[in-house]
Amino acid sequence: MYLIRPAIFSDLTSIERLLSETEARVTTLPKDRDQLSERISESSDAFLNAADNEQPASYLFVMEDTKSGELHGTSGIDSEAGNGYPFFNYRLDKLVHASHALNISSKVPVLFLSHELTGKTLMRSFAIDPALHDSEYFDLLSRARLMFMATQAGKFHQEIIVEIQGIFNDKGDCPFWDAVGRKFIDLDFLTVDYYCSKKSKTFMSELIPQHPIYVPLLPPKAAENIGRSHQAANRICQLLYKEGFQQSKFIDPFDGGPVLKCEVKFTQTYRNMRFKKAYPSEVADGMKYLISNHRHDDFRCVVGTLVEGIGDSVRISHEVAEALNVEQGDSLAFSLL
Amino acid sequence: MYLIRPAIFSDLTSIERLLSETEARVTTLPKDRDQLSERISESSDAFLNAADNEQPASYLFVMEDTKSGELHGTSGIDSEAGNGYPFFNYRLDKLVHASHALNISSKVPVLFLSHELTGKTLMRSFAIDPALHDSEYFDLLSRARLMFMATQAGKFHQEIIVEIQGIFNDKGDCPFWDAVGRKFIDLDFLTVDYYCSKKSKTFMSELIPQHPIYVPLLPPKAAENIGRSHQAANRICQLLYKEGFQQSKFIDPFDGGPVLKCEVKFTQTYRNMRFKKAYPSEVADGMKYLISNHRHDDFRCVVGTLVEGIGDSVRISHEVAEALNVEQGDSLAFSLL
Amino acid sequence: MYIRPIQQQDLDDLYELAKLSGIGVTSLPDDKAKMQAKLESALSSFNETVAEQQRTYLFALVDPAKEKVAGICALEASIGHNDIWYNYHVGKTVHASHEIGVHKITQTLHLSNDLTSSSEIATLFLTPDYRNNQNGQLLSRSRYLFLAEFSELFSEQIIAEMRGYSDENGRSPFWDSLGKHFFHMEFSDADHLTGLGNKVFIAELMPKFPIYVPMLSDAAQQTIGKVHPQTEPALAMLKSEGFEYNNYVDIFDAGPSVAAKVKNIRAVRESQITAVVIDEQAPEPDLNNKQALLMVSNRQFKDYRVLLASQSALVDGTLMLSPQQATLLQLTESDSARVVSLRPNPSLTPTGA
Amino acid sequence: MYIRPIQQQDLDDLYELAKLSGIGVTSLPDDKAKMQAKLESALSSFNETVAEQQRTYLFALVDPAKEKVAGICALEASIGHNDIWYNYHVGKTVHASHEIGVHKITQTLHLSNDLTSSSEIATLFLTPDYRNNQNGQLLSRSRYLFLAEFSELFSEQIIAEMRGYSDENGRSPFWDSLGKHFFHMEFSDADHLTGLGNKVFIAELMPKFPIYVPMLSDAAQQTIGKVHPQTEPALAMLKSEGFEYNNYVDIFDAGPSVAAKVKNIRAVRESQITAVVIDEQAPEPDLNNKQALLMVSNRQFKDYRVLLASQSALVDGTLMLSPQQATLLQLTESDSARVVSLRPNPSLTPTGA
Repeated sequence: MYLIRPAIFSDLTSIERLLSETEARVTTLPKDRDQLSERISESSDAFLNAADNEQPASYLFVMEDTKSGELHGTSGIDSEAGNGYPFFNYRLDKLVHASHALNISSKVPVLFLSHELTGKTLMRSFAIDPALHDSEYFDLLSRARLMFMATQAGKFHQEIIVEIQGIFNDKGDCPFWDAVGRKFIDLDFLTVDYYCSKKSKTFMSELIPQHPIYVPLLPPKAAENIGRSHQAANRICQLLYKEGFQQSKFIDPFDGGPVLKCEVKFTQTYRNMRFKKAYPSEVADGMKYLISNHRHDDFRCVVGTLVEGIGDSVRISHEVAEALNVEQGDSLAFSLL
Repeated sequence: MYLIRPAIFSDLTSIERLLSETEARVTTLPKDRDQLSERISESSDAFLNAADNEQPASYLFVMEDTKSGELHGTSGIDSEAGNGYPFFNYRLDKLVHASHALNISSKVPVLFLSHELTGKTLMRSFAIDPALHDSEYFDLLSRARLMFMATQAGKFHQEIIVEIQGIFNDKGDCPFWDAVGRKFIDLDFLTVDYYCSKKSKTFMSELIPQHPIYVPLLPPKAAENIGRSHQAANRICQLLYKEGFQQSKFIDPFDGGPVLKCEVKFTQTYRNMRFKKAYPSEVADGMKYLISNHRHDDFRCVVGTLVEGIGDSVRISHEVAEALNVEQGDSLAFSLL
Repeated sequence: MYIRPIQQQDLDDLYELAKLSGIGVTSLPDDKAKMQAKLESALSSFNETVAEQQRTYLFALVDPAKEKVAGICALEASIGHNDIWYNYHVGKTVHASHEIGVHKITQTLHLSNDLTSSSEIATLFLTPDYRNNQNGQLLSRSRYLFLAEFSELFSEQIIAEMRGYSDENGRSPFWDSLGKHFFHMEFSDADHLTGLGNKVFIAELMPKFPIYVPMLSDAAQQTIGKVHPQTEPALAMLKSEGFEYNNYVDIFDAGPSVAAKVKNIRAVRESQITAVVIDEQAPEPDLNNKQALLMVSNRQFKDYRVLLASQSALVDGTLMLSPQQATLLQLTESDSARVVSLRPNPSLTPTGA
Repeated sequence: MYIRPIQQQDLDDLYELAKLSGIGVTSLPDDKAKMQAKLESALSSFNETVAEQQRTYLFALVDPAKEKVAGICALEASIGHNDIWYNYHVGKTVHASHEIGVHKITQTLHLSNDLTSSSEIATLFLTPDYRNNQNGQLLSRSRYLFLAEFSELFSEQIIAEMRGYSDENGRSPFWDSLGKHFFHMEFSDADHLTGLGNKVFIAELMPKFPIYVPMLSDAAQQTIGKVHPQTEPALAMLKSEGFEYNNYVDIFDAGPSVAAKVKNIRAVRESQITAVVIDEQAPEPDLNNKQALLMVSNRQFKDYRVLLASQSALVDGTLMLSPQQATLLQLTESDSARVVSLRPNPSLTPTGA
């Protein structure tokens, strides 16, 4: 059984191994051991610090195979994008250039550096064992975060954002970066990506051009890639769009990838969510659900089956109950897988 | 009975008289006779030109007392705000100014000149006989436009915007204008307002400052008035908020008044709207509805009573049928008053 | 040959010049009504019937043998009052971080009206037949004596805008990389529109935010501040008088603007006022001996005159003029003249200039 | 009194100076470790162990009687390479419409790094006890002879930043109207942070978009480009050498930057190289006769020396030095010297300067 739970310090080496295996770009999880360990420690503070809503909190979850004890994925949430510092994006807007005298009018797309997403809830640090990429555990790992946010109403900004990786290749060619940031920071995309994970994205973003960028001045290859996602992100995009996420006007300032957004309350996970009491049982058939406990400090979530009846409790298997660390009568949240 | 219908050329003098009587600022209707006459002529073209969706269209409605033939109000729609030219607003955004070294972070509000609302559907030119200000005909005059848009699906941008007048007084003191535009165009607000109606708002907007305005640099009185509406606009705001409109991030570049926005399909008028066949009858009791015909070239709308049954037609009074110019079996649209 | 203010009778000659000048000299309109308007503006400037900052002083180079206009030149008292005056200001933007060892200086173009209210060395055109005998030098540099005499009518700073680089086919790489994306027309069309005095479309269509130079094509980047090959001599002449590139360029072709303080212009600084003696024996100027020529002005405003004399005519602060010269200059022995050597003395040029 | 490069042995003297200088001279850190770092940077500049554009040349005014440092001054080879160099560029923005008769020129402040890579006339501090006998003039102007000698180590343009206006209580109206809204601290605190070399916070907190001057308080508007009353004499000295306000101001207090081309600085342009004769009879400089003084440099780099001599010691391109002067200058009769009059000759100042 695959269990989502808070990352703890002893996960460090497993997370390192996992990151080295995943192909996806995970700029938000540093590969440097000291920094990774600091991330875990921040996350532990966040999970424990249930009372304090004032400080930005950075949560990190892991997906553990409860049988083997091995980790197969990570996912995270920042309660405030930017963690108190500006969260940088380019915002695609259009300016109308029209001449009365010449009777012409055209819309010119322009990228404005923007902090507008600062402070919104950011889903990040998603990395999964490639073997599970096409399984339902992909959904579990990603959507468990929505379960967590939904059960912790009031602790998160109602708007959630996700940055989707843009177009680049293994050699580090990234048409958007090469046409924009690289004119000012002469490092290739992979190096920049590395610094983003090591130094913080904010740090890097402060170095990129501050004045608006006129899109018609970019080479066509770069302009085309504005708001386009990498094919490795198809699976996560499919999931997020189904949840109700939509493409925003914002893009990543490095690779030009899109930022998706949705309000928590409009996500499918939230809309289908129910709260009942746990009733551990031998018989627990039914449809597949994401099932979580209702705790902040020791949040847990798994995929399990149940039948939603009319009473205030639902039967769940003993195995699920054990994984979630709940006993009969404890609160459960569940939402259709 | 008060009837909403397209403005026609012979309404010219009545409209002039009406405008001189209304207290509200109606920058979008010129007081100059030639320009007013041109507005009517543009509107007539728009109503007739049902086939052409490519060109921006500017519709003007009047409210006529069918007994006396007198006009008691005007209201209008631009199918594309800006009519092909930039539609200027300031967009209120926040920039995060944070220092890692000093460990401080603050959000600085900034006004960016924006064309983003260009091309959206604009409700404008609302002016009503003061005697009817608190009557249901205020609703008729304003909401008839939503009826028109809803019956003409596909001809309008799905997002509707309305500019609400900001804070200024009869002497022409307008704290926002005095602190912003007036530093560059040394004319008092009433003069500018006059030019906006006479010369076109776009023309004037091109003269105001193009660089972003840092709100902290404005005098407190001007900063406070950003996005605040004039008390004379309370009635229209109340109506629009009930319809589902919300305050946007945009403000009028002259007086700082708010821009409200809503998607057509989320307005109460649209959500409650039904289409049935007309059945003119002696008996037509029931709740009060806005009732309109289904025509583009000769759109008409009134307040009338009816009972929505299960059939495909509804009884309406002969008087309503006559006002709407419909016969038995013609299409009707209606939405709860 | 002598210089005088333009006159109403010159209209036909001017129209001839305009036809000869063709495209490239957009300030000479190939249209009689417009030329008349330009002429009237100049006449009212010399008549002092318009405000000082609205004035355009237009001078003619006249062949006294035929009383025919061989060339014209102009001084604008103050630019940017009728239209808005645009340039790109070429600035620097630095992106730097100690931590990752990045320090990059990039150029940035800022749309600006900064040169508004400067004076301007404007239009200059000389008929091809007269491009000899120092006529070009006289026509161009005679303006400095006017500036020296009437500096209170001009701004402290004076500029000249130089035609930017374009290739043999008239294509401007700068335009193709920048302006074209916003104006949706060819360089020549935009240039033509501006020449007709239609500048409103610039404000309407021009990008308002700064442009990062590294985002332009390499060819465009290289032309920023570079003059058209045919304009090199004019640039050299201005530089020899002390004008320097001031980091402002044309918004269409990125041609440089050069600027000087009026008081620091060589011909202004070195000009001196002399007594006048009229004598048949006055030496004739040798037009082939470039370094031995003096420009002489009569110091008058409405009847301003300049011509060339020989250096040897100036002795101990007194200038000897032939009766013919005196007549052309409208000077008598009770008058004074203002003189300066036509060209800078090469040995006196500041070492680094 | 003579000028020489700073030396390691000067550390204690420098620290004394720093304590005397107090606030207002932020470039003299009141901290021994920082002062040592500054000293080492200067030593490595004269030892040529750092890249040319990283160099800071720090000079001491030394009282030979006590071998004590009485003042210091500095030249930065090239600014903006370690930190990012910020100024506001004071530009113009015009809003105009013929139709409604509007034409308004407003000032706009653009955050810029334009002065990056210029050279800089930097730190100057003189102990109060020595503020007499032309010591201030010598200390400040001695740098021009170094520039003249080693111009290849400097940029074409050199600037100096002048302290801006603040009132008796140290309040800067410009800061109160602009910077304070973004930095949320008092002017003196921001100034202190910058003095400590902490400039990153500027990039982090400074508004990036242009500021319209009419939106600032009247008091703030009036201080743009205005120097502190105590800085007027320094400004006058720079202007007398040919420096001019270049439309850049300090981002905190709006004090002006002034600039010159190195080659055009009076003391650079007029300096000349002379033969040297050593003679007991060499005239003593009369320090009360301001116009009769010469600055003499020994033309050496690591052992650079400057002192004052009498104008009358220079005859026909040969400079007569007393044995004491020659010793201080480390010159023998086989060497040459570079000399220039300490002050511009008032009668030779260009008329309009």
